[in-house]
Amino acid sequence: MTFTEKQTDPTAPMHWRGDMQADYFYPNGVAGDKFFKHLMEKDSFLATKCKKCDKILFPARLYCEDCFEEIPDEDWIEVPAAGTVRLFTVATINAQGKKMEEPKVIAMINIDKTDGAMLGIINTKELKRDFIGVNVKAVFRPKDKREGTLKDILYFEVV
Amino acid sequence: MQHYLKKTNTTEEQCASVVVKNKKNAFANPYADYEAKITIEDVMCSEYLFKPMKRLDISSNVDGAVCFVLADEETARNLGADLIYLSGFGWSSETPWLSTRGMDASYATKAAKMAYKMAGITEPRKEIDIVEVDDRFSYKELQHLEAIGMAKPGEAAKLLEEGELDVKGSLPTNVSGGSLGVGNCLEATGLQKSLEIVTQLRGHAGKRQVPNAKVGIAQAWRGIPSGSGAVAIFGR
Amino acid sequence: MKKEVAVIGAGMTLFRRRLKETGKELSYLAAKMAMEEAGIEKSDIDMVVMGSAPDAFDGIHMKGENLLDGAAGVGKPYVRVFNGGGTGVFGPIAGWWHVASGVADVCLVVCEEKMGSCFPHPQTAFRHIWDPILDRPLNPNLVWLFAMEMNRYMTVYNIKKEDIARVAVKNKRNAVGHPCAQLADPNITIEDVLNSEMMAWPVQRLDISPPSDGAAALIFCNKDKVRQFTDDPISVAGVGWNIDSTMWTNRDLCFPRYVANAAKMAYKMAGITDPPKGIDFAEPYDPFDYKELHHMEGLLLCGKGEAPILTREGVTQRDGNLPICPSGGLLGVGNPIAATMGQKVCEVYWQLAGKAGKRQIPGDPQLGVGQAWGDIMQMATVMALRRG
Amino acid sequence: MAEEKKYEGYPKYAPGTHVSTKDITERKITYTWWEPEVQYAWSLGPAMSRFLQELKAGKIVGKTCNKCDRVIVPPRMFCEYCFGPTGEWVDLKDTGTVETYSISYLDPDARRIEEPILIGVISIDGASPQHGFMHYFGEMKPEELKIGMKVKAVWKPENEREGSITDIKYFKPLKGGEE
Repeated sequence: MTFTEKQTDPTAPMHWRGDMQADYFYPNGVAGDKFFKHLMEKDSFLATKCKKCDKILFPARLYCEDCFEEIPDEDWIEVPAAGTVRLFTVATINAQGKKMEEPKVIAMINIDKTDGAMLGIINTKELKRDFIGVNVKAVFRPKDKREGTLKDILYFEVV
Repeated sequence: MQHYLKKTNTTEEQCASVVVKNKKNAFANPYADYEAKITIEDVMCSEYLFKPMKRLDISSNVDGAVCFVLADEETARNLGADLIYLSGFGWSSETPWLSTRGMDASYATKAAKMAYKMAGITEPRKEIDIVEVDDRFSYKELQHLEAIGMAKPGEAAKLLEEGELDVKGSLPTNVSGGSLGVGNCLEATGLQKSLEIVTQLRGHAGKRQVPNAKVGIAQAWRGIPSGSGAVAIFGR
Repeated sequence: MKKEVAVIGAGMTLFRRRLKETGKELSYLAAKMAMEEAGIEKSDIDMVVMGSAPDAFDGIHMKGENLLDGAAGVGKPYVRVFNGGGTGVFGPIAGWWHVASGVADVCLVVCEEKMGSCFPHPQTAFRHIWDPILDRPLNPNLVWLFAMEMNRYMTVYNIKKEDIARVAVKNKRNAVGHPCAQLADPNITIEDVLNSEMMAWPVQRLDISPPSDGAAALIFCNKDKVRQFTDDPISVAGVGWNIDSTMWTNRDLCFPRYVANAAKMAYKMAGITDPPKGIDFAEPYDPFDYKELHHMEGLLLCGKGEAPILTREGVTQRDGNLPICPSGGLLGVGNPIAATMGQKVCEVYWQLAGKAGKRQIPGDPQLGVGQAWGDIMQMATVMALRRG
Repeated sequence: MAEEKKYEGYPKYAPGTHVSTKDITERKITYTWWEPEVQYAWSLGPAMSRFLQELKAGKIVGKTCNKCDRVIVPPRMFCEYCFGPTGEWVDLKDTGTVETYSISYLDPDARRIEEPILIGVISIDGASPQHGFMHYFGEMKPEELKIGMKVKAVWKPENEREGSITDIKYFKPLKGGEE
């Protein structure tokens, strides 16, 4: 079956425009709540140890995704808010696809003393540098301004 | 991309030649929307969006729909269909946590393993005549060829340079033009690739026909939020 | 060639307006409970199905992927299915076909929903279900749709509101025995329902199930291999699904013919020729009280317009001849869209296995039917389970 | 989870932690807030494009399916029942019958409103039975609205129409003898 009728009137409407309006509230979760409450007080991270898989999971979680065992309270550990760059990219466009005024260095950072990593922005002017293997540490908002979200980490800086 | 380039010693130029090949292949595909005659230099000179990824390493979006009708063998015969068998399929997902995920396309390896087992394929490189792998980004074509066992780790770029991935090569890959040439039809990509295999196996591919294609493999991928991949093997 | 399929475990979380757990964590809690009942570990699971309704509720694009680690999907063949409210039974149907086709021996099905994420109200997400060109410019609220269907049903079959309110009373009272229930009420009366706040005539506050967060899980197993888990298996007797035209203003809303089509498909597979006789109890989808009646008729458990009479005569009570929604349904336990698998299929399993505790139907039931319904009044999904 | 209360029967426990409005306003739990911004341009396709264009001209049009012998409104390019292409365009009347209705005290975000909205499905005269669309009712009291009553479209003035379903303001009762 094909549509034999074609629109030939150039003034006929082609599209209907609209948006999707809704705001979202995401509780950080049982593990996330503990992780972010810690972050509001301290300049370090929490991770969880899975004894069965012999792995330190970062960020901290309620369960191990590999063996599916629940993590008991005593296996929560504090780790430094620092790590090593595993991979990075220099982004020149933003989430909307628009050109950014200043390119940003976005890195996948292996967090020290864990088997996990996180994404972070590296605060730097050195856009041509190879950051792989470079040590970085997190820079936080002042403690009284923290809200318990990822935005409490302002950026990472080279140590 | 950075991980793949480092790990396999593949260069940005080699990724660029994937783009050149696929956009050229697309000239022979009437459904393709992004056919172009370009050079490696054109790709290398396009602006960096996310270093090392350049504008032309990324496939552009396209609208489209693909439809398949499946039937059991007897029904299909009665309908007088030109029989193409779905002889194996597989799919697999990795973790959605960026913090713990791997970067070696293990989703594709696992999916292919499941599909090969079902199809009874033990030596994919020898038994499969034509390949359509996901190429939404240029390096992905090379990475996926290796992940599904059609090339050894780090070997794909060499095969590409030797012309083996061309229509007339020993491992014709993304003859349709792939996502880089046809356009990235998002969730319809897997069917676009499957359609190309079926068209080729039926000998209906016209100017881009791969001679004597009897077994073909289609692979699709999605990277966010989890790395997930699916593989389908078709045979005459 | 088709394999027989059995259920070996089920689980569900608390259902509440808002839960602190993330969607992943809820999925984990439900999946873990089902795995505990079955006595299996993650490595015993071959494949995983996730059922979760449209992304707009959780507000996470491609949320099926986001949830997969909580559903034991890491490194496994994993697929998400959804058809709106129909997902609560469609998830299990997908689980069934993974095993029935022979590609998996053990398949875990997890269904999750977090409606508390959407602000100011889950209705805000629901407005995006309407056709953007024809309906959305009129600024519709989803309740309108059900109000209009309810009105049509009441008018065509001359049904009184109090006969519909009886369903809400029954289900909220049934839910008293359910540990996960959000709106159980042992003392609710018909007057309470009829006097509750008017939302969109004829729908009042207590005619509607509450939006909820929650998750549920089920584990299916190839029946040839079920003996290592149980000597008294519960098997899938039949499955059916059907969808009607999206153009809902082009059909009569008084009878859900798509439910009847889905039911006939499932009954044929199950060898049920005379529906009310071959079926001991049912869990029809009850997001609104009239929907239970509508769906009983669609499931061919009675004639058109007769469901309110059966309800009035007490036939559908837990100790009646044809218990309907013994779990407490969506009206009593809560309505986390896809996760209503907990009432619609997990409950049928627990009842047949004699494990329903305070909610147990007397008389050793042998066959039960779960049904869900979704999209714009067009999708029906049905699963029948039986002992043995 | 260990601290959960055990029940006889299944489910054996009910894991999950309820969050109250107070927990949120007093920030007893941490959470992340997100306001997505997305814009869409939905393709109309030939059938809906013409339908909207005709509404702008003050006319309701439908399309036939000759195989199923029906006159369809809203019009579409294919018949979803026989899956064949639809046939000729048909001018319909701007009158119809109330198929069903509701009186709504809720706005789209489920907030309460004082003046109820009268809403329903109208089968359009000239189309097959039960073929129509959703719209508002006006110039009547809520208690006057009945299933089966005849209604007529009230159009926006020509210069305010923009090719939208809202070019019809609402449907009003059709008085005897009126066309």
